[in-house]
Amino acid sequence: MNLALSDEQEFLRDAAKGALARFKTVEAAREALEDPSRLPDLWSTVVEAGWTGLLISEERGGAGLEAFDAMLVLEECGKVLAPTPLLGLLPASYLLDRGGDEACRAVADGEARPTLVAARPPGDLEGGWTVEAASGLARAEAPRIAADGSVTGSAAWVLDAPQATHFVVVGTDQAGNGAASVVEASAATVQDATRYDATRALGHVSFDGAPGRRLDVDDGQLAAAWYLGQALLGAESLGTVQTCLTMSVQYAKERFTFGRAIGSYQSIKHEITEVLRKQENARSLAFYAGWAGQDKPEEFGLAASAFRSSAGHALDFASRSNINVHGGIGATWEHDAPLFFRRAQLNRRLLGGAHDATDRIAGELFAAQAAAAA
Amino acid sequence: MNLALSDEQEFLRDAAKGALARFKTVEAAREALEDPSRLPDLWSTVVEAGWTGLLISEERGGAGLEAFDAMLVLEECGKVLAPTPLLGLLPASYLLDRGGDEACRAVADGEARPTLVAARPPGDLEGGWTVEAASGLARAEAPRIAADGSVTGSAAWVLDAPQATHFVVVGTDQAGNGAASVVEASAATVQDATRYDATRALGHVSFDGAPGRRLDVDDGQLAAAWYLGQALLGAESLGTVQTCLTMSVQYAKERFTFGRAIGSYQSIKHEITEVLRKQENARSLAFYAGWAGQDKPEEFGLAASAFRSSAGHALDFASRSNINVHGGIGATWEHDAPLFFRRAQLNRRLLGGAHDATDRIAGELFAAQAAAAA
Amino acid sequence: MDLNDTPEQAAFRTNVRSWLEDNKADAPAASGDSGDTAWIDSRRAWQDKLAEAGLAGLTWPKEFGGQGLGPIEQVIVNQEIASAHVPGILDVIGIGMLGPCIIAHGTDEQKSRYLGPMLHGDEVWCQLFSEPAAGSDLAAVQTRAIENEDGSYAITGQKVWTTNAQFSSYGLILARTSPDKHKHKGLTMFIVPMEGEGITIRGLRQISGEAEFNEVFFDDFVVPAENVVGGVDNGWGTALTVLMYERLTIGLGSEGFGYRSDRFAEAVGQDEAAKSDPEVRQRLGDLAAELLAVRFTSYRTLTALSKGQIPGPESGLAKVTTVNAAIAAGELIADVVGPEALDEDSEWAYMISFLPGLKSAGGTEAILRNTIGERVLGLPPEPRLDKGIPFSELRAKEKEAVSA
Amino acid sequence: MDLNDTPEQAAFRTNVRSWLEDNKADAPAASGDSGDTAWIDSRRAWQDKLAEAGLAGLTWPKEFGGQGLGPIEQVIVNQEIASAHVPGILDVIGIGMLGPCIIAHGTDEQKSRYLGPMLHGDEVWCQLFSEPAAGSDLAAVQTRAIENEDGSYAITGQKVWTTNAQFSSYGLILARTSPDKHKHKGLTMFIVPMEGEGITIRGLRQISGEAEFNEVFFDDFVVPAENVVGGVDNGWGTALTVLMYERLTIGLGSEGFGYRSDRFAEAVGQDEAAKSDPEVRQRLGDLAAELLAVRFTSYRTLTALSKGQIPGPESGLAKVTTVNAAIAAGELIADVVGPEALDEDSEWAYMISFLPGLKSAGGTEAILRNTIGERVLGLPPEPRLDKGIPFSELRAKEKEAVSA
Repeated sequence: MNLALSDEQEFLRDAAKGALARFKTVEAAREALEDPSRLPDLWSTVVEAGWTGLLISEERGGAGLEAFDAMLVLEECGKVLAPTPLLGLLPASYLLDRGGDEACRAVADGEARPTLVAARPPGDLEGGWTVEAASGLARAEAPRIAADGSVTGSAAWVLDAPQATHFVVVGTDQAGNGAASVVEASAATVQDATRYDATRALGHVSFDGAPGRRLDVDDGQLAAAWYLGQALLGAESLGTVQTCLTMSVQYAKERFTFGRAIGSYQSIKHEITEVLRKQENARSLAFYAGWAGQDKPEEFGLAASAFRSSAGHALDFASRSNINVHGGIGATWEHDAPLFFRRAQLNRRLLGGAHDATDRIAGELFAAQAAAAA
Repeated sequence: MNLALSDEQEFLRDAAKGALARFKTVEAAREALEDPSRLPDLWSTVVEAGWTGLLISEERGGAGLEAFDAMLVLEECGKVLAPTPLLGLLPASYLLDRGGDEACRAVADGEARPTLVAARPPGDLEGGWTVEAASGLARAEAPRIAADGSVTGSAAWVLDAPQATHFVVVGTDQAGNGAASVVEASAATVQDATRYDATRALGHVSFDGAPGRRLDVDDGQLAAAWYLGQALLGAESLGTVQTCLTMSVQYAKERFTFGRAIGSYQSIKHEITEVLRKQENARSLAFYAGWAGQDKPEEFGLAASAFRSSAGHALDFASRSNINVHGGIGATWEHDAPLFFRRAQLNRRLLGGAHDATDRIAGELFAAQAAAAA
Repeated sequence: MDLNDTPEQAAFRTNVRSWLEDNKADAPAASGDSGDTAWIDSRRAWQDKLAEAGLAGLTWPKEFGGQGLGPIEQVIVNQEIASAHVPGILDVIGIGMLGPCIIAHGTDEQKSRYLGPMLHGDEVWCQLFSEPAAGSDLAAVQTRAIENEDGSYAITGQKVWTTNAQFSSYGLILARTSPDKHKHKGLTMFIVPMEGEGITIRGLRQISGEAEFNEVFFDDFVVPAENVVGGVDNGWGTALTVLMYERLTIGLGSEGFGYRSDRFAEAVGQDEAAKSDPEVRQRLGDLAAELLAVRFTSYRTLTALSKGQIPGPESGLAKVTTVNAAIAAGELIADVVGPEALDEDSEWAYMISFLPGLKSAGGTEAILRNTIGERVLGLPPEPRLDKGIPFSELRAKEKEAVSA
Repeated sequence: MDLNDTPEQAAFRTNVRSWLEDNKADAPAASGDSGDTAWIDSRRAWQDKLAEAGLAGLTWPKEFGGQGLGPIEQVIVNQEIASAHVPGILDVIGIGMLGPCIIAHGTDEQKSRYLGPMLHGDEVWCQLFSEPAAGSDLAAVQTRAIENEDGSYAITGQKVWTTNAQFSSYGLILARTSPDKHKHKGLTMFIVPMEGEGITIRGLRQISGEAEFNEVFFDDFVVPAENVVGGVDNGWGTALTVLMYERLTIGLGSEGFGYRSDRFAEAVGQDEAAKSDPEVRQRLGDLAAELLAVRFTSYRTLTALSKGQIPGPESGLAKVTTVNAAIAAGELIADVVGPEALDEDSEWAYMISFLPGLKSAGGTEAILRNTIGERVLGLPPEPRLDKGIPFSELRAKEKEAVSA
């Protein structure tokens, strides 16, 4: 029984913190709302730190680490709203590696920048693979992937789509089973769809018989890629929660009203404590997701969904609470609190949405129960 | 613009308070959990006060009052957990009156004690009339009512079923339209189903071609009977909320911890203020339901559903909060707080459940929007 | 129980409606950019027209140009203006809160000089109370007003959250004249012109990027003694009058932000999948009930007002309900629509960005709940550490505590 | 990151499992009525058997009959006992909290007299701290212990929420010896036998009707001076040791109440309509995530314990999460099943009735959040009005305030 970080993991985390500290990412997040060119380009930092190869096996040029290690890096990114492509790149690299794809080494070396066109695996209620629709509650059919690897179909809100060099598209083959194909970005149509949070590059992507290279991966690996995305988004959100908490605590100690520091009032103190409670619950589920990703693959779907859902609730709460604690000034353009709020608003609706993750917790529990009864 | 009570309404309310004060109803609510015979018999009080005829027209022996007046009486009943049959009787009497039925005078005089076998009217999603099932989320088909008035079918959790002399059954005719029939209790099979709150007599009722007398009422009146039940249950809940609030405020002033009255702590003060907020919102919706019942029948479904939903949330919150404010002692058998909690738990699941009322708010809003667009 | 007009009210309503029918062609667009001078000027002209027709300052006494009517008539005018899809008066703050304060506390000279131009929109007014360190605790204002030898006052300090400052002619400012007295006892209210040497107005951008409010900086800004309203060191009492009228104005116009159940239901209902989703319906039903409750709460308030009762602090709960229900609506709509609802051009993105600021505007929820718990429910007060301490000492203590 | 046993732990687990396999036929039923003497006696006998096999008091030092092992081994035993569907030790309070306190603060005589019979279930113990007016504010106990001329003490007062009192042999009582000192400074801890002249034990029924706890009344109940634990007027420090072990015991047995996500999912999943209802799924998903989080929080706690760290007040948050998630589960299941879930024989009715009492057990959520906000996050304390005031004066003040 040991849920502590290893020395290597602590080093990885501290190195990430150090690498990101060289940029004024939070300030840039505000400036980029009016002028996207103000965003720092972190790509070379990402490559130099070795993050692009984090999940690629050593024999294919990567570091051969686990989901949990990647989550530690994303947590640091989330703390400072760093505009990295990792949320789309890492799950893509995972599938490339599992498929033994030739691009792995180029990805690890930073010569290729793939991103995942994610598809949600079938659940206990729906049988098919689905992708994000551009608008509305209903989900869209995943792209069709032909035997020759060519892809037809579209998906909305694809992470890092505007800058990716390759798309690792998850879709279905002619039999309706899960399949994946690697498509060069030049073969796809990409419409920039960045919204509300300037640090998060998004795009609507469509393929019209775009040539691609089939990946030799099974449904379990395709599903794992989806859940990996959930876990990484959860980790990134957890990092953002921590910054909100730190800001709130600091201000609650310094700001006085009616002759007392506002943190001495129960309404403030208990609201901040609730942020801590939610943060620590999410952190516990981060361990669950990390452990399941490594040692208990049959629970990874449950664990990653629970983590994403919990971290999402924590971020929703923490980002609003941070503004509340700061009062009116926390809702002004020049303040940092709204930048974390913007991040929370967008995160909640990406990659299926937090609601879908919560729904999947129930689905996984029902499925486990049905499996146990069978 | 005048939402104040009339002098007559204030008199009606005060008279109800006075009549009920003659019984130790709250004490009896506890004793009856172990010995149902300890419940006071309020029937003669109900009859003498004229409540049985409240909604029956003057020409048929009643007082010819409106839903809002009946709600005022139920609110007083709710304050003291009075075990009256009004929640089932009043909607039944409403249908008997609208159908011009011969039993009206006997009901007004207290010689008959009818209760409604309530059916939920079709909504924006489901076309049929449904009744409570004995268990589970799915609702059951409403009883079938033949042209000769005979009734076949069953319904669960019927209010006052164990003691009623007549059932006013809402169901469907052969064409699937709404219909109602008056059946003598002796022609039905009644299984006592009182649960958790000893003051609330409930029964599962079934009819096997039971002879009955068709009522000449239309679908609008049948729907109004359902919503009347929602409004009365809301009013009764609102009364219970008020008692919880009074108890909480009183205790928060008297109980000390760490050298201060507990009501001086924000956690207690703000929780109690939230009870007030919910109570006052529910009261505002009581006015909406009362006004719509009288002057705006096309909004009665929305108003009554909103009121029931809001009062239900208020009671859920107030009854738990009252226990919390009292600390451990509030969760003991000899304390009154658990009796209000028991009432809340049951109310939440009666007459379609509070969730169904909330769902219907959305349904009515969507239907209004569709009607406006058409 | 009756939501209908009395015959007199119905007649009044008919008059208002027909006047609006006859004149609405002259009305400017109902919404616009507050930085657009032409639009603001058209709003001034429209206010003048409304005032000429007796549709502004309805509850002001006749001697000051008002109509001497009651709150019901004010609501009738509000309702008819809304139905006609025309804007109302531009200077809600002046006519609703500051004018009544001058009527109550001002000198005869002040009344005759300022009330007429205010009513007609010739001079718009703003309220200069809040400061960076005096929000919920309004009596903690630090802006100083120091008496000069000639009896005039030099004002120095920073005000914030000032609506309309950028096009106002005058403001009512709360400033500290006697820092050595207890914080409630050393304040004075002044009328200040909103231009001249020593005043700087700067737009304050909100989450959406729009400057909904202003910051106003005073640096030895000189006002004559005749501009004192309600007496030197008596400013707290004068401010309470403004706050009372603020509550009243809010009580009469609860649906002013457009946070209505039917509007949100329409937005959700545009998505067919959402319309039949039990979870969406439950969330919509809950928030719609809250907003419907607020509507009937305002009718209850109006009933009380028309019987001569003044709304108590509990009327602030309607604002809490409205803001939180609107936040829930924003979350729901964006959950249904997806990230597209967060497009900067979307009305929902604007609402989602606007609400966090509205939540603490006019005092935090915590302070409101304290006040209601104590004044309405009679719960015991929190210990007050600032009781009886001179303001200057209090400030010194705070500084010490933070640096410790 | 590793949830697996080390080789040593795995060997230990194998031994425990095989012992349980060999002996579980002798185990009594895992649940029963605490008023059933025969069942309680069988639980005592089973505790004795566990103790003989070295499966009770694992973390106690060997010199007092324990095993001198760590928290991980304790958890392994707990897990294996749960898997074998047999009950654990009867006297969790004695062995988990009171024994360690006597080991820390007791005299040699006390250790040799009491620890053995406690470990083997011959003498069950209870904790006599809480009082009607001393719950969250535990140091406000009013029970008096007055020294007699012969050096013995006469105890008078009322204790409440006493688990197991009805079949306990001894209790550890916190009583006030010096009312004129500040409230934390005048308390003393005593060992009291749970029978004799001047003691009355009365079952305290909860919402469900079951007597989960007791009230214990003392009326000039005499105990000798040798029964003082940890020194006269030093009782608060002694009590803190018990509370620390209480936190530790809770931290090691978080799923003890059976509030597990899979159990609740199974209950909901029995209804086909519920299984595909988005609103039900959302509610289930949310509460399941909370309960899964608590499970991994306990692994985190265990990791910290095995590195020699003592859990801080933040471990109390797991209890808040568990209780509120279980309340949500009760509401959901009863919403799905309907009123039938409220039948007195239903496990869900029992749970729904049990949880409101559990919510404030061991201190209210508000007090816990204060403590965590201040000690973990470093937020400033609330003003304390009872600081430095002698206990007797404090009481007089309260009485005055209430009658005012």
